[in-house]
Amino acid sequence: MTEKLSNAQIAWRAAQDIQDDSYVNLGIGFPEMVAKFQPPGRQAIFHTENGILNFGESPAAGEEDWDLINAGKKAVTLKPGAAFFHHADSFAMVRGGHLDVAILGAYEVAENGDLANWSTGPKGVPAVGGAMDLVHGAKRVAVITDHVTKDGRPKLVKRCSLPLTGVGCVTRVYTSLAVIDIENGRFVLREKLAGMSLEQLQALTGAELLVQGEIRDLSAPENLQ
Amino acid sequence: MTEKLSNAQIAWRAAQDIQDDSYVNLGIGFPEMVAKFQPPGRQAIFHTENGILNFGESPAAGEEDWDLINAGKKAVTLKPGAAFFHHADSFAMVRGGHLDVAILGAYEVAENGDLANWSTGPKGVPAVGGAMDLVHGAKRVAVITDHVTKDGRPKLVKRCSLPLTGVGCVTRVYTSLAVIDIENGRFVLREKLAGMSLEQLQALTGAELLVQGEIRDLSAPENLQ
Amino acid sequence: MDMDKTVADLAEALAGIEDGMSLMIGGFGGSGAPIELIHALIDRFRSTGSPKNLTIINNNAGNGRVGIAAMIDAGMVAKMICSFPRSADPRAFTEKYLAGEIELELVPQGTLAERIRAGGAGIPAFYTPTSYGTDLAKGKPVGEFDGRNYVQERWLKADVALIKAELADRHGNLTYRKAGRNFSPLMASAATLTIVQARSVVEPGEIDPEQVVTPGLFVDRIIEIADAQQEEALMRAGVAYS
Amino acid sequence: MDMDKTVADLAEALAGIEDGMSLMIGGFGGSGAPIELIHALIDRFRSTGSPKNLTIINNNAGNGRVGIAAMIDAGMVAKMICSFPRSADPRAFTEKYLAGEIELELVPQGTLAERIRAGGAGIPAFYTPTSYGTDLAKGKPVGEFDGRNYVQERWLKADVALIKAELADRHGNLTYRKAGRNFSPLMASAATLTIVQARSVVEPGEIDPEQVVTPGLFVDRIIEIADAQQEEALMRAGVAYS
Repeated sequence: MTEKLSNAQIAWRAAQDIQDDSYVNLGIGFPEMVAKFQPPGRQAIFHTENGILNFGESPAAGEEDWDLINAGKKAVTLKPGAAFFHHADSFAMVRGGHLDVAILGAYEVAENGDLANWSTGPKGVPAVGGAMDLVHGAKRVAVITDHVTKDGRPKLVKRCSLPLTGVGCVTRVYTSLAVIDIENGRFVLREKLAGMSLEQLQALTGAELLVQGEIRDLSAPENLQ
Repeated sequence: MTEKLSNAQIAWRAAQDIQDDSYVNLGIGFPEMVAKFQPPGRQAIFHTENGILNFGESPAAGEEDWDLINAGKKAVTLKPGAAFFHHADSFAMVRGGHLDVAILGAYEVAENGDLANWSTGPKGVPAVGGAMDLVHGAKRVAVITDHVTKDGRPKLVKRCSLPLTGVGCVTRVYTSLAVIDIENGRFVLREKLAGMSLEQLQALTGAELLVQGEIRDLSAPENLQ
Repeated sequence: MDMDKTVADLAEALAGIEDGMSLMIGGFGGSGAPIELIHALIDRFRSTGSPKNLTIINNNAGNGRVGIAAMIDAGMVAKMICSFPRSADPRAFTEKYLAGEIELELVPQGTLAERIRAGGAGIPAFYTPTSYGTDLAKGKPVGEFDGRNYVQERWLKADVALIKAELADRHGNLTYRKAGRNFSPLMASAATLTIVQARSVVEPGEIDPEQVVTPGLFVDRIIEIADAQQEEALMRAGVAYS
Repeated sequence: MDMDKTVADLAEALAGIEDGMSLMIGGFGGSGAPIELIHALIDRFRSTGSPKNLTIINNNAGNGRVGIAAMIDAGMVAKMICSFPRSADPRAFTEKYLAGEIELELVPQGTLAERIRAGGAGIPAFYTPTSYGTDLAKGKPVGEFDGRNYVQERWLKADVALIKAELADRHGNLTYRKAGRNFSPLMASAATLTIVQARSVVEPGEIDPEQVVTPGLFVDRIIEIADAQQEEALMRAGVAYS
């Protein structure tokens, strides 16, 4: 039994919920990994803020075209049926509710659906990118994250203490320990690691976990790359 | 000497003020005639609301392509360097101040620059089209019109009595008798027919004509087609 | 499996259009008008009595006795939202309007385009100089910015968009033919269900990604109509779809 | 005579850019960054001391020691308006920012794009859900529409836009290369003076009217730069424009 899911396993779990023919935006960094784990037979079309729909994997080293990058400035390739468009059209897709799901990282997620993922406070250079746009508009906004911070504090909290990215925007959180929905301002536990008790999980969570019906086992394949 | 300018002559006179390399929108109907009288050596690029820049003359009868029309729904042709775009982009050009001049027809023009050219009152079916957009945005909004109505009443008035198209938007009026600028809420006479006295012109005008400096003779070639 | 938004026939393309819905219909005059989709919807109304009480959003209000004019003639339309309900032959709308049998919301053309664009782009309201100080601004909020006055306008969305495209790939990426583009890319983005008739349906990858005008995520259903009719030509030929 | 917006050299292309002006610079990271225009402007600053105290509008705030980063290093930039002033090598901006020598207006990326589009489209203000309830909405008017809260944002215009295009015809009709398009069509519409470097300048008519991305009326000057440098490649090669 795993003590906790790896990042790859969290990404894998999130990928299982992306339906066939979905339009998806993956936040830069960790969420980009979700694209690798689309279930066989399903096709999602990925959107990137800088104006591409239906981009694919990274090219081989040395094959990069630096006019063909994603929002994280990484070189990508195109799949058949891709389209280019300018930034206003790109965010019309985001803000206008045309994406089925956006999957983002988080510093904190609150039980009321508030998300903090752009700023750790007043120090340093602030940078927001497209995060504040993505949390509004996508039909479903999900977060993937470690369940706790590196120093063990809960990332799922009653109210965010860090600067907000968006208010009441997150509907599902995939963590290293659990899958949790946000409904009516509460965390509702859907899945947890089989080897972990509800009490153990609650102790690592900053707000009450509601139990409604069955709690399924959270599992993911080992040795994901 | 002409008693008054014909429509073709009014259009010709207006065309003389369109500078080389201008971007121009001509209202549907009478103003479309202005395009025929561009001075030799000058090139204006014509914009039509339904998404064409740099369209040209009508095709020969039988050669019409009904996907290639202007805002008046007349078949047009393309010149080299034309572009198609959608309606929001087309009116971004209009509203955003990217046209050098718009030339429109009028029911009434007031000395404060108000224009009435879309509705003759509450009877019948109202229709506005792009007129209310065109009067805002173009760097210069000019009107071409007979100086008086068919029954002899002034079309240049103190205040419009018909429903307005736009407030304070017109800066120059080319009529069958005169060329008049609108400056600081007043009609300023620039040109008039040589055979007409100031008093005669004033009697046909619904607000005071200011005289500042020279009044040139208004003339246009005979036999314009 | 690979995404495929094509449908088998016009009936399947139009499934789910119900009484009382709002329909954006692409086209400016006859340029870009999806005649086959419109006429198939009229066929459905004639055989089933539905859909009726429709709100139609288009720049115009029909011409002659075909297309939107034929919908009005058939009695399917409760309200028109348009900028210019006149045409070479505007009888269908004019008769119903003067008889008080059809409602009209008159919107300046650029404001109509921008409201639809705003609907697609998630912008609930914006300010425009257009119509300030006129009868068409009555009752609307105004705002002053940098010393100039503007009218606040709201987004416009619809239940359905009917669109005519030139090429469509199976993912729904579209190109248009000449000035037939007009309102269609905006409408495709502002409707819950976007239905496209395309002259030719091609494989994904056959449209250069740089030449896509409407990206596929705005499109729900595609039907190939290779030899589409042209409204203007029908009107000039005196055709009545009745 | 036939319209011709091409200019003879970079100096002529950049004429009239003065101290204190606002410059929109196309590009997202290195994709679409007009490096030759930027570097020529740096050359002018080095030889004449002008232009300085510039406000630069771009998604980012430079990378490495080339392009916008080199402008910042040179001391030409008083303020950045951007969404993401971080990059693989953000030293140029970071050092000046932490030293209090450069101002930052941080704008969410979609709001930045929409504000620029609004500037070009004559829309002085609009409402967006983006940033509602966050620190970036502080001090901005809010509005409620259909029960949801939105932030009012203002248009963004600039004195000058520097744009990198793929093809340009002499009238200024443009295409872009792949994702190099990004903010450039918006910026071209929102600046008083739009200056374009194009890989290739062609005759009017050589770009299919249906494939024009930026129509020529948004463009003022064009210069052909056949072998343009790529910011990302320069940065990775460790090039410093100094």
